[in-house]
Amino acid sequence: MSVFFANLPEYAAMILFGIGLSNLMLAKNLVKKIIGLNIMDTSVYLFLAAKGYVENSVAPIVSASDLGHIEHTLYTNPVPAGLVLTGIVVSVSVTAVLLSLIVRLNEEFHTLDIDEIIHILRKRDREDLK
Amino acid sequence: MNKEKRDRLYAVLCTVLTIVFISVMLFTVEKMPDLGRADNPDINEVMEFYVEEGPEETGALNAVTGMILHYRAFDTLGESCVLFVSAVCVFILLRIDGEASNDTLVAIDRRYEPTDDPILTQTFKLLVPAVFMFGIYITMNGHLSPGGGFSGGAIIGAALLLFLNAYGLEKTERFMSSQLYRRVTTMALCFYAVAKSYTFYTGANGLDSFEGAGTPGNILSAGLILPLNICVAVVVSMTIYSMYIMIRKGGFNK
Amino acid sequence: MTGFGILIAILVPILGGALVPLLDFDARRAREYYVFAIVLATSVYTLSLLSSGQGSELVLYHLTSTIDITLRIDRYGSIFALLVSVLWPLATLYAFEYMSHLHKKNRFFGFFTICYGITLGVAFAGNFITMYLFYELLTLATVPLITHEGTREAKVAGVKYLVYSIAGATAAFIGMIAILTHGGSLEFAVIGLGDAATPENRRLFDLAFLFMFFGFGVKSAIWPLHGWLPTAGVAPTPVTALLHAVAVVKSGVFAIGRVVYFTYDAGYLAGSMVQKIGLAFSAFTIVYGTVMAWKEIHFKKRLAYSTVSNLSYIVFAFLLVTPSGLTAGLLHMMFHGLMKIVLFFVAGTVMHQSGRIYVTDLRGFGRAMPVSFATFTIASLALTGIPPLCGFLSKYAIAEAALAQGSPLAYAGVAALLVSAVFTAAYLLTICVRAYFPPADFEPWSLKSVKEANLYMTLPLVLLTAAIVLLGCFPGALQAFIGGVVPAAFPGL
Amino acid sequence: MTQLFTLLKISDGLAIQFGADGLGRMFLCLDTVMWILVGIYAFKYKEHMKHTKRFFAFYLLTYLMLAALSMAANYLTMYLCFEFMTLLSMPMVLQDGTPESIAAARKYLMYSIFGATLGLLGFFFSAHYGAGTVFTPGGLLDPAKVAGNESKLLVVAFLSIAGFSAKAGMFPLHAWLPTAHPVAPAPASAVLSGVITKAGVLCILRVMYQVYGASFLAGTWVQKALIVLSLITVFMGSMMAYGEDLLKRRLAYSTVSQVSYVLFGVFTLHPVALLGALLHVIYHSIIKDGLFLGAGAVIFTNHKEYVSQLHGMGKRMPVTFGCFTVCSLGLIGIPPFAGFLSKWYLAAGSLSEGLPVLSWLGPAVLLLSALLTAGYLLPISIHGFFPGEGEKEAEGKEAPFQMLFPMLVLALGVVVFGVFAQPLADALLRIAEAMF
Amino acid sequence: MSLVQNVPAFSILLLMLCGIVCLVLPRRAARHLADCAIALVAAASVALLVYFLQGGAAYTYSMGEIGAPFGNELRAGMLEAAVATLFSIVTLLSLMGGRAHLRSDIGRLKVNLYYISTLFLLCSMLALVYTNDIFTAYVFVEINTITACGIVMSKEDGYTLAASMRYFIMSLIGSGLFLISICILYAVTGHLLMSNIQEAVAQLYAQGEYRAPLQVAIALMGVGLSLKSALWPFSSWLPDAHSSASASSSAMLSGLVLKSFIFLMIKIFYRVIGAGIVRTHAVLDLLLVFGILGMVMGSVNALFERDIKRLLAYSSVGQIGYIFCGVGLGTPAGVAAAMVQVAVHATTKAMLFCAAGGLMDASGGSKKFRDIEGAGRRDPYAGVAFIVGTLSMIGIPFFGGFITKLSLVQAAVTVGGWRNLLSILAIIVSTILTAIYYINVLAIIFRAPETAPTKASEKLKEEWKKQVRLDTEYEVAIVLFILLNLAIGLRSDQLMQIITTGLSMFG
Repeated sequence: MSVFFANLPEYAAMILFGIGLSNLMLAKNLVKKIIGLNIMDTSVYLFLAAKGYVENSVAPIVSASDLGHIEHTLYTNPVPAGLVLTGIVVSVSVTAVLLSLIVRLNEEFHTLDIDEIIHILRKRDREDLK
Repeated sequence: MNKEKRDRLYAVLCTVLTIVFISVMLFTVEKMPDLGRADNPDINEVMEFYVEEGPEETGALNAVTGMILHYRAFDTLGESCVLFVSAVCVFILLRIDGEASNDTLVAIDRRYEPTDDPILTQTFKLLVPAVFMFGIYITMNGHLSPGGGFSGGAIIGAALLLFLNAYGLEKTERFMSSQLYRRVTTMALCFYAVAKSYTFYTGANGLDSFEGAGTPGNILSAGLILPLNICVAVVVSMTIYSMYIMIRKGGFNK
Repeated sequence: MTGFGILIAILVPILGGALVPLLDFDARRAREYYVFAIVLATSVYTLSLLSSGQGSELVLYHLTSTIDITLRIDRYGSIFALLVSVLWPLATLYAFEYMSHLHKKNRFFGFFTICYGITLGVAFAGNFITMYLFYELLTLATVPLITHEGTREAKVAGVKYLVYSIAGATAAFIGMIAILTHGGSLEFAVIGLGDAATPENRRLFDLAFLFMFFGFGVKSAIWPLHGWLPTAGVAPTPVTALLHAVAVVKSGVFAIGRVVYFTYDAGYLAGSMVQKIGLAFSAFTIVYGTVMAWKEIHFKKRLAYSTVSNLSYIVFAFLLVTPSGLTAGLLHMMFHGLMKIVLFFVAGTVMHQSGRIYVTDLRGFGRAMPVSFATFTIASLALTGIPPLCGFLSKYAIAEAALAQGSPLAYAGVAALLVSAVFTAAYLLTICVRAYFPPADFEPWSLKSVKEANLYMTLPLVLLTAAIVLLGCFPGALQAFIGGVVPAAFPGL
Repeated sequence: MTQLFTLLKISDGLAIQFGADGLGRMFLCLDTVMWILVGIYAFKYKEHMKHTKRFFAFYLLTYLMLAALSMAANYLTMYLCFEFMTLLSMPMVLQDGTPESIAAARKYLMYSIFGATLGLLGFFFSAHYGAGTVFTPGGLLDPAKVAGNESKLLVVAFLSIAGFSAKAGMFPLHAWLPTAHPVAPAPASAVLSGVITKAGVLCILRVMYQVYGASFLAGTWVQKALIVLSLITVFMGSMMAYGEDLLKRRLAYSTVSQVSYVLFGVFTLHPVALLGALLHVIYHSIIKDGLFLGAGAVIFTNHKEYVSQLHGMGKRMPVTFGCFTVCSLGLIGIPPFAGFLSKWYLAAGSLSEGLPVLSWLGPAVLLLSALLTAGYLLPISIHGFFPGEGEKEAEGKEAPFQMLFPMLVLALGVVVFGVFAQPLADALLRIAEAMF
Repeated sequence: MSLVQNVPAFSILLLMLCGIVCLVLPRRAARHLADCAIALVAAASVALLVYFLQGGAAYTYSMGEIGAPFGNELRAGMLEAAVATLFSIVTLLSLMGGRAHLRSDIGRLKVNLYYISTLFLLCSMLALVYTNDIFTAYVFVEINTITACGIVMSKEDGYTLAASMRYFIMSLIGSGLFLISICILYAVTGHLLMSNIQEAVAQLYAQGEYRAPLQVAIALMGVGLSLKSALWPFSSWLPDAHSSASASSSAMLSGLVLKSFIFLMIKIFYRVIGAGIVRTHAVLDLLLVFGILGMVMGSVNALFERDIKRLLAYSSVGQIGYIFCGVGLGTPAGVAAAMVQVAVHATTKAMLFCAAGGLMDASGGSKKFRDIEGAGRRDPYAGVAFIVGTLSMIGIPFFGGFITKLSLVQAAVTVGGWRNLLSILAIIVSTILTAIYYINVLAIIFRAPETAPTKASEKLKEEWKKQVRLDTEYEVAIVLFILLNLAIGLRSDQLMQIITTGLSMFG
């Protein structure tokens, strides 16, 4: 049981990831899908942040006076932080593109349901063939 | 199989899949290194190097900034490019093509939200200068304290949006034209790319570079990190603004 | 003569054929002169090559370090080339008349001539990959000929043919590569497996043999892979006759011969399980084909099933892996080509002159089309195996080879041969009987409009029938020619 | 055979060769005589037929093939002639063009070709195991090659003999005979029954005595099986004939039975029995031709086909019925008519051959069959001449002379060969002894 | 360090820079800049390839003065150089081949944006090819996804938008799994550079530590990347996306984008995890099975398709299956076969998509079978391209497809057990199906219009009669594509040598 509590944030991250994933797959509404996607991304940040954490340590911003004799055990791992940063930027960009895409889809099909959109397209195809 | 049944089957399958996925991942996590232990595999020479040698070598007290803009600058260049291409994609999607007159642009402005709320407008007017200042500070001090180009740029972008909403399109677009956006973004990214190309080239070929660490702790220190932070901030803020304007009305003023 | 001569023989018809649709002849006369000139020139040139260029070789291209595209004239290939180059001009002549009522003639003759070149390519291929190349091309070039009529039935037949052939070629290809990968050689000039045939590799090589046997067995219509052949009969008769009775199916048989004698050798195959499997399948196909032919009443399909059966004679003979088996198979390959093309031509002539396609509709045709049915009867007797026509000779040779080999399956093959002979008589001679001895209630005026075909069609028939009789009586030269293949296939002897 | 005429040499071991030995000469003579007599008859009978040119063309071609078959000097030639004889005689069967005749022709063709194919099997083996190809008394097998393969060869010998026996109408390949003979025109039936069935006998003689050799087969299961088959056929043919009403079919069944007498003699592998067989070949040809011509005459002039229609016909056609009666007596084997002597030799040969059971069973069956023969033939004559009280007598007239002449000649032959049989028997004995 | 070794970094940076600059350039200039940049990159990649062919060893290129394990790194070997050459050449030819369509499909103001997307797309693919840092890979994977959607979306109609949406969602699930997997790997090894991870993984495996997380990471990596590279059954978005996009976009997407992910996967399996470990992992079997299913199912779907571009897209699903089959076999020969197929399919499918564009031009813009009857006669370049494509797909010697089949079969017959038979059967079945539908296409596009009963509308028939204006660029592109295909078929020894040497440089 100790192990379980020790990795609690990771567990939370994984469950969140699952929730996001199922949302992405199951939600009909595209906006909800994107929310699911964001939950997924966020869970990864949580996971990464938890991985970067070291007990009894602070963010890796050193003071100028310490230069030359920095003890790395005092600080958390900067690498996951950098990764989280990148992840956030990517997720923001993707979200923006997806939202614009949704705007266009809504203009085109007047619906936010991806199944319905596909349905409309198939119908168009069939009419085309007639 | 009719559509409903198929949907239900799909839902059940997805749920099962998710549950399986979560259980596998939980199992995996249990087998992974414990949280926060100092002897975890990721606390290794790399981390040690970034924290202990990094500030001295790069001149950036913030080890994260030093890492992302110096050691892993290529990643960060890629990140900026992600922003750039996502903006390009938003343009592709939303930009109203052809000889759309200003009138059409104004006509479709804010289709989905109320305009000119006085309370909001006034509050924005109050906040804008402070937010701008804050964003610039975060950017400029990115190598010394928490923050950096991305966060600063985001704040500046937010300030731009506030400005737009406080003073209206007409005023804003006097300076925020499509040309400005394009030129500034291009210049910032080009500078970033060219500068980093230079350091990559010198670094990889073992040549001396002009880049110096300076005195750690000063604003003007840490070599290229400060200019790069500024570039990143510019790109981020411009991207945020442009995306907003695209979603809002499908194009800049001519 | 350098090896380039071979290339010329292959390329002239291919390029000349490709030009036919491009030149887009309007006048029948011009097209006929052109096509016949090309075909005849190729035949004459090929025959001269066969007599003077034995052993010449041309390495066309090193495809990979282990795979060359090589053309070579060896005795085994020469036999096939001889058959093809003799039959093609005659079939072309026949086709001129047969196609006179059909559309898209330029396309037809284009592909028809291209097939000539490709078939020669199969004959002159110096190794397996080269043969695979031409083999696949042959499939592709014949598909437009099968679907020529453009009907739904034709399309279905085309697709069926394509499916079977491509599957076969791919399977064979996999077999080849398995051999190549495990140290064998794909060159025909050497004993392919060489030192690679170790006991450890034996299982793999056995499998590879089965892949190749059944792969090439598609074109040679081994049961249960024969299904495409009867349906491909929807093609215009010159195609059915020349390609599906001679060129295409014989290339399958030819390839099996290559596998048996020039990759695996007698030492490997004799007494092996795979030989038994091959013998069993071919013996069964011999019986199956004749029984099906006997049950079939569609004229061309009946002949197609007869082809199924007769091809397995050849395969069976090849699989005996004895010198006499090889020569017997080759002899039947030649003779069956002659006989079957006559039979098909007559079927086509009947279709062309009267539009009848069922054997039951042929009452009294012997009187209406005397030349055609005379040739048909002779060819039927030959195929049934009546001496001294040529079919007897090859059957005799096969039976003797089987007896000499002496294994139980060889005896079963002889039995199959005899059963097949009975059925062959049943399905062919009944046609003759019906044609010559119509029942009493037959009204001759019903055939008033049916005339004997003109010289375009009868001349090839008569020439080929003469060949059937003469080769049956005086096979010495041909047998000597075929016998020349033995030293190459059995270097130990 | 000393003098060989090679028509065509295809390759080593494959040649079309002819030669004249005693056996061949005997068959050739028989064929020729019969052909002439039946031909004369057919000139009249043709008024009854369509396509007469065709009939005579194939009549002559069949003769050609029979002659060639008699002279064939090797297996290949024999097989070739046998096949062509089948093919060329087949048009005579379907002469009438009725559906039955076409079906019968097809049946005839298929049985014969099946038989010939089995014969071909024998050829393959004989070519493979033979020392040469030319028929040699005592067999042409190469003992060196045969050694160790005897059982295989015995099977093949059985199959090829059984194959050729299809032509001779031996059980189980007899069924074409009663179908084909009734539908053919009478001259055709006559030669089919009287002569062409003997071609089968000739082939069997060649295979047994001159390919495998009597010594190779003597005492083997092949011989026993063949004898049993022939005896079954003898008995069965007679029984079937006894129950048959259609006259020509009754005669056809009779042929089935009688040719198997010959085969019994052949299979016995004893010179005396062989002599009997050869004698019976000749006698049966004469007799059966006579019977068929008589039946044909009835059909031709009075259109009666069934035995039951013939009551009192003897009075209307006394010459025909006279000849018929003489032939019947000959076939039954009443001395001094022709059939007696051959049956006598058959029985004698069989008894002295000494096969257990079969050597006495054979003569017993022959005797029984002779009784049956009497049972199915004599009533025709009896009812013909003595229709009995209350029976409705058939109407009709006598046949034309052109038809009566051959019948008379044949009836005369039955008497003459019965009474003055010694020169013939001597000649045939020489032939028979030369076979061993 | 010789100058030519800077090629990897500078081709990526050059493309990036040009992409950025395109934003401010006039349309025509942007187009020329893009063409020149790609051509330059192609030339440079060739130079790099030549460097390796002349005996250069694989090297790492640190991005900045600090190398492993601290900074970003690129790594170049013969295979990378070859793939980069292939990618840049095919991109250039695709742009040329579809230029006429770009004019009509892309809005006036968006031309620059299209070229930006293209440049960044190529840039990201090259980065994926060269990178030695797993996280850099993630970043460029995202660029790749976004730009790929960009070039699809730039032809704005309902189909492309919906297809992009589906592609995005599928792709983002893939990226999510990929990212999680990177996190796990980082957590258990503490490294992001591929070579360092490999060392650490090898050590962990030797010690038996963290076995489960590693296994899960490998599986997630495989699943994530195969989601992105349209392994069946994750390929439902592909036909829509590839068939509705503009010709150049389809060519690039089908020809290259999917391959870059596959290359990344191979790289991760063999460089990050290590061949020995991956071979013991069930993920290869999974890939093999699904690759085989893809080979069959893609072809089956294509069989029933009545739309030329959708047919080509389904064919891509099948052909991707070949690649996965090769990868799934797990032997070096299998991977080599997969790489051959990458090259062959990249050139062939890109050519066919360009040619399909030509067919559409010759048929009034329709891509339905009934409308393109006889189009091969009206546009002989497209016709010849389709003949070459068909021959190649069937596997006639001298053409590229033959080499694929050859190497794949060679790989298949050397592995044991069920893999062997299953893949061989799949090859047979898929070859048959491929032959059928491609020959069907040939029959349609070469049908003589005067004899064939055609269902095309009168309007289209009018269109057919118009003289089709072909542009030189398109013709040149098609001819070069054909030559490329033939070159692969004819010089396969060199290709195989490059691939095998390249793979041996991988470790």
